[in-house]
Amino acid sequence: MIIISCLPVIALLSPLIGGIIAYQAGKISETARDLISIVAAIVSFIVIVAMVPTILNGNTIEYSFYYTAISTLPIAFRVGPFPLFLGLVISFAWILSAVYSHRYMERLHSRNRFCLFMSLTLSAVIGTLFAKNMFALFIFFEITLFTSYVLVIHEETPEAMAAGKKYLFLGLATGLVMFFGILLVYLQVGTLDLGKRGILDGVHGNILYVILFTLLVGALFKAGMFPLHVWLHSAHPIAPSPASAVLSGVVVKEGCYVMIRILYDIFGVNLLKTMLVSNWLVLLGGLSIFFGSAMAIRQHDLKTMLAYSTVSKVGYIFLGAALLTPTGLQGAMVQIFHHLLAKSALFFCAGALIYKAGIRDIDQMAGIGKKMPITMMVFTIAALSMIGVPPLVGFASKWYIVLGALEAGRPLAIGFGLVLMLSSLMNAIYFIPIIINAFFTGESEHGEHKEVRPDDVPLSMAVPMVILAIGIIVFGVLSATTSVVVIKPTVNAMMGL
Amino acid sequence: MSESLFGEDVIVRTIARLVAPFIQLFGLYVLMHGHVSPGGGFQAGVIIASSFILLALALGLPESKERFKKTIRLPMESSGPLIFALIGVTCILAGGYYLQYGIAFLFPPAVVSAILISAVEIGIGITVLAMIVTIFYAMAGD
Amino acid sequence: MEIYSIRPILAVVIPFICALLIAVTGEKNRDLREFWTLAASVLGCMVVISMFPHIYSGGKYIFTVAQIVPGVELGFRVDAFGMFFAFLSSFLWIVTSVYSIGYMRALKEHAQTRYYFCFAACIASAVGIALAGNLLTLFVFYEILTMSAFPLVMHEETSAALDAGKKYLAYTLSGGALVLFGMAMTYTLTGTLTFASHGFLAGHGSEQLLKMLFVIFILGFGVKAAIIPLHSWLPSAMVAPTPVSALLHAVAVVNAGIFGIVRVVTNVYGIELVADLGLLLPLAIVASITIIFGSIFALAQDNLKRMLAYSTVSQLSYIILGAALLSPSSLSGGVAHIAHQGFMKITLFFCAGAILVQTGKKNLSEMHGIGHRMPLTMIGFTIGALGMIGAPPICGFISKWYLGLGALEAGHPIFTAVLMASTLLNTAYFIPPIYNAFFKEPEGDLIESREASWWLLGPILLCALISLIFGMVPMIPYTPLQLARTFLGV
Amino acid sequence: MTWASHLPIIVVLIPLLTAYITPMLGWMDKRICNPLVIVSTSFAFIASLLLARSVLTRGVISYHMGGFAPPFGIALVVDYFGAYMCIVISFLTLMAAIYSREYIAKELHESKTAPYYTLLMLMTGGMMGASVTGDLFNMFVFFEILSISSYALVAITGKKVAILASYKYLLLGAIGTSFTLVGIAYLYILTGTLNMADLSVRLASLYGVGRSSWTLLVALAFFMVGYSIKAALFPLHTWLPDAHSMAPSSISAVLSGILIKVGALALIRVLFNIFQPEFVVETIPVTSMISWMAAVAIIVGSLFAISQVDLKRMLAYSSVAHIGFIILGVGLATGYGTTGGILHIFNHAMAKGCLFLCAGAIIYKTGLRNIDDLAGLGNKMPFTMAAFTIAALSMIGIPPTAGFISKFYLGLGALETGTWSGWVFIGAILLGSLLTAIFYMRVINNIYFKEPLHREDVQRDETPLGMLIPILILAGGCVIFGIFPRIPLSLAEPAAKLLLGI
Repeated sequence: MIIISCLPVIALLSPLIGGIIAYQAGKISETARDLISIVAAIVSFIVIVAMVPTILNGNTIEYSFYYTAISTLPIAFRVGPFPLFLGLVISFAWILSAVYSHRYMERLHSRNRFCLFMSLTLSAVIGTLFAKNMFALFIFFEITLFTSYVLVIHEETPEAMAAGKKYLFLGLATGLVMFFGILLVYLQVGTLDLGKRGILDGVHGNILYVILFTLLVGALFKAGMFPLHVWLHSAHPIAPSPASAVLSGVVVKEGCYVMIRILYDIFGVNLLKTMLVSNWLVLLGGLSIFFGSAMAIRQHDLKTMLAYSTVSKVGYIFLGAALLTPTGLQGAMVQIFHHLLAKSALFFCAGALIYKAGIRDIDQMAGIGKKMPITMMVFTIAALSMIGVPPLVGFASKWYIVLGALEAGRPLAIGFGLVLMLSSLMNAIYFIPIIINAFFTGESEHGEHKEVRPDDVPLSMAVPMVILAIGIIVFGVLSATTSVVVIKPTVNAMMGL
Repeated sequence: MSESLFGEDVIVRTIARLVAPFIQLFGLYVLMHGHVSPGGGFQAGVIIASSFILLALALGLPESKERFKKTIRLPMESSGPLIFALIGVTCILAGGYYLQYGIAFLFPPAVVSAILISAVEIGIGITVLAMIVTIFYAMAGD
Repeated sequence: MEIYSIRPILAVVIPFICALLIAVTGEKNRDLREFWTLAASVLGCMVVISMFPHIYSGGKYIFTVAQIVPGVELGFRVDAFGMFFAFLSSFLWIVTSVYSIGYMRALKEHAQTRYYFCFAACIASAVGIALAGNLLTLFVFYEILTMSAFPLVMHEETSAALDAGKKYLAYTLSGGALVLFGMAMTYTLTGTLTFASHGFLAGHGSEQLLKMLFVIFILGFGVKAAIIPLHSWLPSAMVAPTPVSALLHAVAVVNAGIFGIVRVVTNVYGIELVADLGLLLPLAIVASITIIFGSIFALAQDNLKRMLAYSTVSQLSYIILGAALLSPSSLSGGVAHIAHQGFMKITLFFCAGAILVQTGKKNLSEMHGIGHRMPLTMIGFTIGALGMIGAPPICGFISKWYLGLGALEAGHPIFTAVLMASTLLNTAYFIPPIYNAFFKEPEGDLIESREASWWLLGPILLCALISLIFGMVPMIPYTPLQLARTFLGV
Repeated sequence: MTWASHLPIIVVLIPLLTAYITPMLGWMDKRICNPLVIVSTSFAFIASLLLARSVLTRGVISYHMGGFAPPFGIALVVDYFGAYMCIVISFLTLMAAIYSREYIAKELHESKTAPYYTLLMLMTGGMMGASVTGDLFNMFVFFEILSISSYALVAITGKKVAILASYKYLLLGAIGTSFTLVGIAYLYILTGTLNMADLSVRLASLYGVGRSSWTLLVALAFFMVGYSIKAALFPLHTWLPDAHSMAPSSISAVLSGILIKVGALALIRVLFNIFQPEFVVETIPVTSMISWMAAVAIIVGSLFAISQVDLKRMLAYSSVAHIGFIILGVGLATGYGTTGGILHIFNHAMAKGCLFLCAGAIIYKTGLRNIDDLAGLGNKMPFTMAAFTIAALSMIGIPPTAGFISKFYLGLGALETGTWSGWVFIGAILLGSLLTAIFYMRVINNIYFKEPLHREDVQRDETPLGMLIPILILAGGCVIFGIFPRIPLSLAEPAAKLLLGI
């Protein structure tokens, strides 16, 4: 049943308006500004929560907006299980991020601007999630690019500007390629609706591959997939840590979301199967996993390392989705969820280290675990989840993806086993030394953080990190429950089961 | 060219002064017959303007300007087209198309037409006269 | 008969709670902290013991916590074999705790809170592995064990320790990934992961696939079981404090690997299926190679703990060999050897630790005449060593006897020969230290050394005594051998 | 006959009448010029809206000057496109007029105030006339009016560079005018009429008929070249960067925003109203030729813009690229494409108008023209710079600004052709969009994220309200018409359909 409700619009407008008010308030009081932005995020979260019962009852929420460049392409919103699920997680992560930035940002400049653009990005991301058709989706997708660009270049240093430039222009270029794909789809079938599990049924021939390629380019760029990752490792680390968390945790997920939408709602499973592209896509995912991990190992800068790790994790998501099996998709979704929690937590930790001790370099972190135990414990939990140690969330996603690969059958499974093993190992290789350094080695004689007093980060920064860590554990143990309640219906909806 | 082209040549100065009114009169003639015979506002304007140019050549620029001041030229430049346009509007007001002379307005259409066309020609003449002189002055080094 | 009871989860949770209490108490109150350790270990052991009678009578305990993935829950199912391993771990925890307190205090080790915390976590996960009702639960605890043993390996925080830790992690994580993969394949084949008495894989998938899967499982668990050539992390990990070595070698870690292999062979594949697939002979050969080469490597060591480590590599493969031979005798011998090896090896490590505490010596060549100064310790060592060699009446003999018997039963006398050869090699590396200890005069600073405190000595003697008892009266109830026979139904 | 039926002439008359009144009133009191111009342009704007409404309700309006029915008399023919152009022209002129009040007071000598407004109004009258006329020669006349007044406006500052620019503009403009005049002469020779509707009927019988078809083609060629110069279509754009960057900014806004579009309008009229769509699309593929030229214009214009250091020159080159977008849309001659081209006339007028006005505000406040010197302006003039940013985003075509909608339509149009060249065109559109981003983002980065040279310069010092209001209105328009594109599309779409005869 379709229910017309303006809740999606409120969820979208709340951060938008809240951000603008906060921006103005910030000129008077910094605390007020942060409070307002937190409240806006909370309102958005609550509004999304309010949609949960309706969706769980099998209904769909829709809302149309008067935007009819072409009458078949309104700016309209439709909330189904998948957008709702992601929206919930994202808006919740945002609350944490807003809380976290309160203290973190106090040493940086242009705080009002930062606050504003964080809110705008949230708004745009929610818009992307709730969009009813590809046209509306693309609009919000592009807006995200610009708003997040401002976050990337926040520091305004030459490196930040260069990173931002790369991000922006590649983003624009790939966005244009995607735009091209959208035009192709529209001219072929005359609709861009995202609710039909495949709208390209009547189309044949090579044009399908062109469409697939062009559409995916845009989505995969935002997702940071190899080989379109080139911006990610420069853009994510250079942003302030709450922004890095948001970029890696949320904006990248937006790309993944769009990617899944393209595969499952524009093309549809059946069509993709007849196109025989699954193996190639899986291969691409595998490459991304490898490449990301391999590059992460080489890094000395913690945040750069985390960024590369994102490349690898996105590979997982893509791989899971490209398997075209229910379990694989489920794995991809759990991975989205897991990575959102864990990578946000990791970036928060990295931010805490910068805030408290001023260190970014892994080699300087020797012995820091003794001075910042909470931070490093959270880091450890998140890192272990990344490696895929049970019973943390990361394990569940790996499990489903493996199952999905086996479900897809064929030699894929064996190859995938190898990929999985190697990637776990590689993850361990780059995460474990940090933990070792932090907890097991004494402070180096250079004493990079001699000045640091052994009291951990301020409460408002510690709480979000701890909440994320708890989330990683709890949802790991309860992953079956969550997947039955939330993810399975979502997957079924996407697969048309 | 502050001085006359011909210096203080009395003959030239005198003849010019004498001829100028006749030229202007001829101009007026051309103007008033514009709607029934060859001629019209534009030609008339040029003819009259030529009289001022003649004066400028013969008497020198300052003196010529003294006779045809900027304060006169400026309103003339503007009012000519205004007359033209307003007559067009008048036609609309009278219930016709823009510049549709042949309409019944106080008088029979033919009469109205004659009056209006003459008025338009006068407007054009005024503008052309003023503009040509202005251009001449400008080029002469105003 | 299956009883739904919270006892299994209690056995797992008690050490975990203990770990938390330790962490909370911290360095502020060291006595309290160590009290937690002792109290929890005793309590945990008692819970396990309380399950004995029912299990011994052929019953089972069951408990389910939550679903981790649909169809597979975090569940416990206690049978004799699990019981056996759980008891081994939890009992040895008490002993090790006592020993640890003495050892750590004597050496004034740093970061003791972390040490006790991780130790408790290790025990908890070992018990979890033992009581797990399905492969997934087993795997969950298996990975937790990996992670919680890891800080212990690196406890010294020297560069050698750090390297050892990394090596340990690389090996075990790869193994874990393989297990995960095998597990996923199993799940897709059968849709379940719950252990069944006679395996649940029969009739699923092609022969090729099952063979491959078997190899994957053996490789995965074999890493922790230190099968050659996957063993090299174990000697490196010797840099850790002695109680940690004891933990690795006797209490939890390597045993968990062995346990996993046995579980796969008996409860996932089922003995019949494994036999049908013809996988046993290769496995037995691998085990034999490990036995021989482990011993040979041990011969070459001067560092006592490294020698013991290689000895473990060799001894563990007895168990695998027992499983691979698949005759009733060999199986019960092998399973019993898990406990036997555990008690004997822990004795040996405790001795090595006591010597280190008292004299600071690590190398055998420096320990001449130590028997004169630390007689009780060296008596314990002698008992352990003789047990390793397989001399009666120590328990090592029992297991070796059954294994040899089993090899004959199975019609592969060649493996009996392997056992004999191994015995010879064991003798070759264990006898000289004993000889040197008792029949040479102490030199240098050894002259000054004395017997260790009772915190250290007590556990040594207790374990030595138990080894003796298991060897002398193997037929009384609740000995490892009897438990093994119950489990195997022979 | 009601008042409404006279609207076609009224929209032309209002600016022209104002142009004649202004100097007289200005002679009495200079301060009166600006309000007068604003009021009259407002009237023109309202009249244009009314005109559009009556076109939408009644269809194409034909107005017979002097009551002589075409083809003998001069007819004003207002179709959707003409009405649409009138709105754009009067709207942007209104903005420029409001803006001029403060801007001119500083930029120009006092004595030039009245001439400035007079010329502005003359130019507007010319543009309005060209948009509504249905007579080829009449169009030529209006073009002369607007061209000559624009020559003068470019040079009005009296600076040497401005006069040089104006001279260059004049030379090329004169050539363009001559070409069109020759074209008109040829057509008159062939058909004996100059009324567009009549021409198209008579020419239809001449297609492919012996020698006359050659004459026809030569006429077409003359028109193409002549109006391409007026529209500054690459490679005939060379006058534009100088003229547009040297003129006062309010004039640059009008020149770049609408004047060159009137050139495009003339091209469209020639292609689709005089010659038939079938003829120019299929028989002689003129449209595909100009599409290719437009594609090149997009790329080359953008590339040139990237290499500029002067803000206004950069904006001028950007206009070269964007006239390419418009002409490309027209040349595609598909429903979506032509709609996109026509829509872009409006969208580009708003965005580019806003940008030039902002550039003027920057010069007004700081005297800076160099892009690299703009650091810190984001704090100094927040509203102006926000408007600049929005307009720039619209130029790039970022949703939800108006530019995105035109990009969308143009892209659809390019693909709709279904030929390989369509794919090339869409490549050009997308690449052009990207290149546009490069040079606009450079400015935006400089404004907001670059360390200013002198910290003390960065005091809040906003543009005066009188200049700010039109800037904000235009920037707001960029967003509003991006969110509600139906409004311009309601005219642009039928316009395209009518032109293409579909």
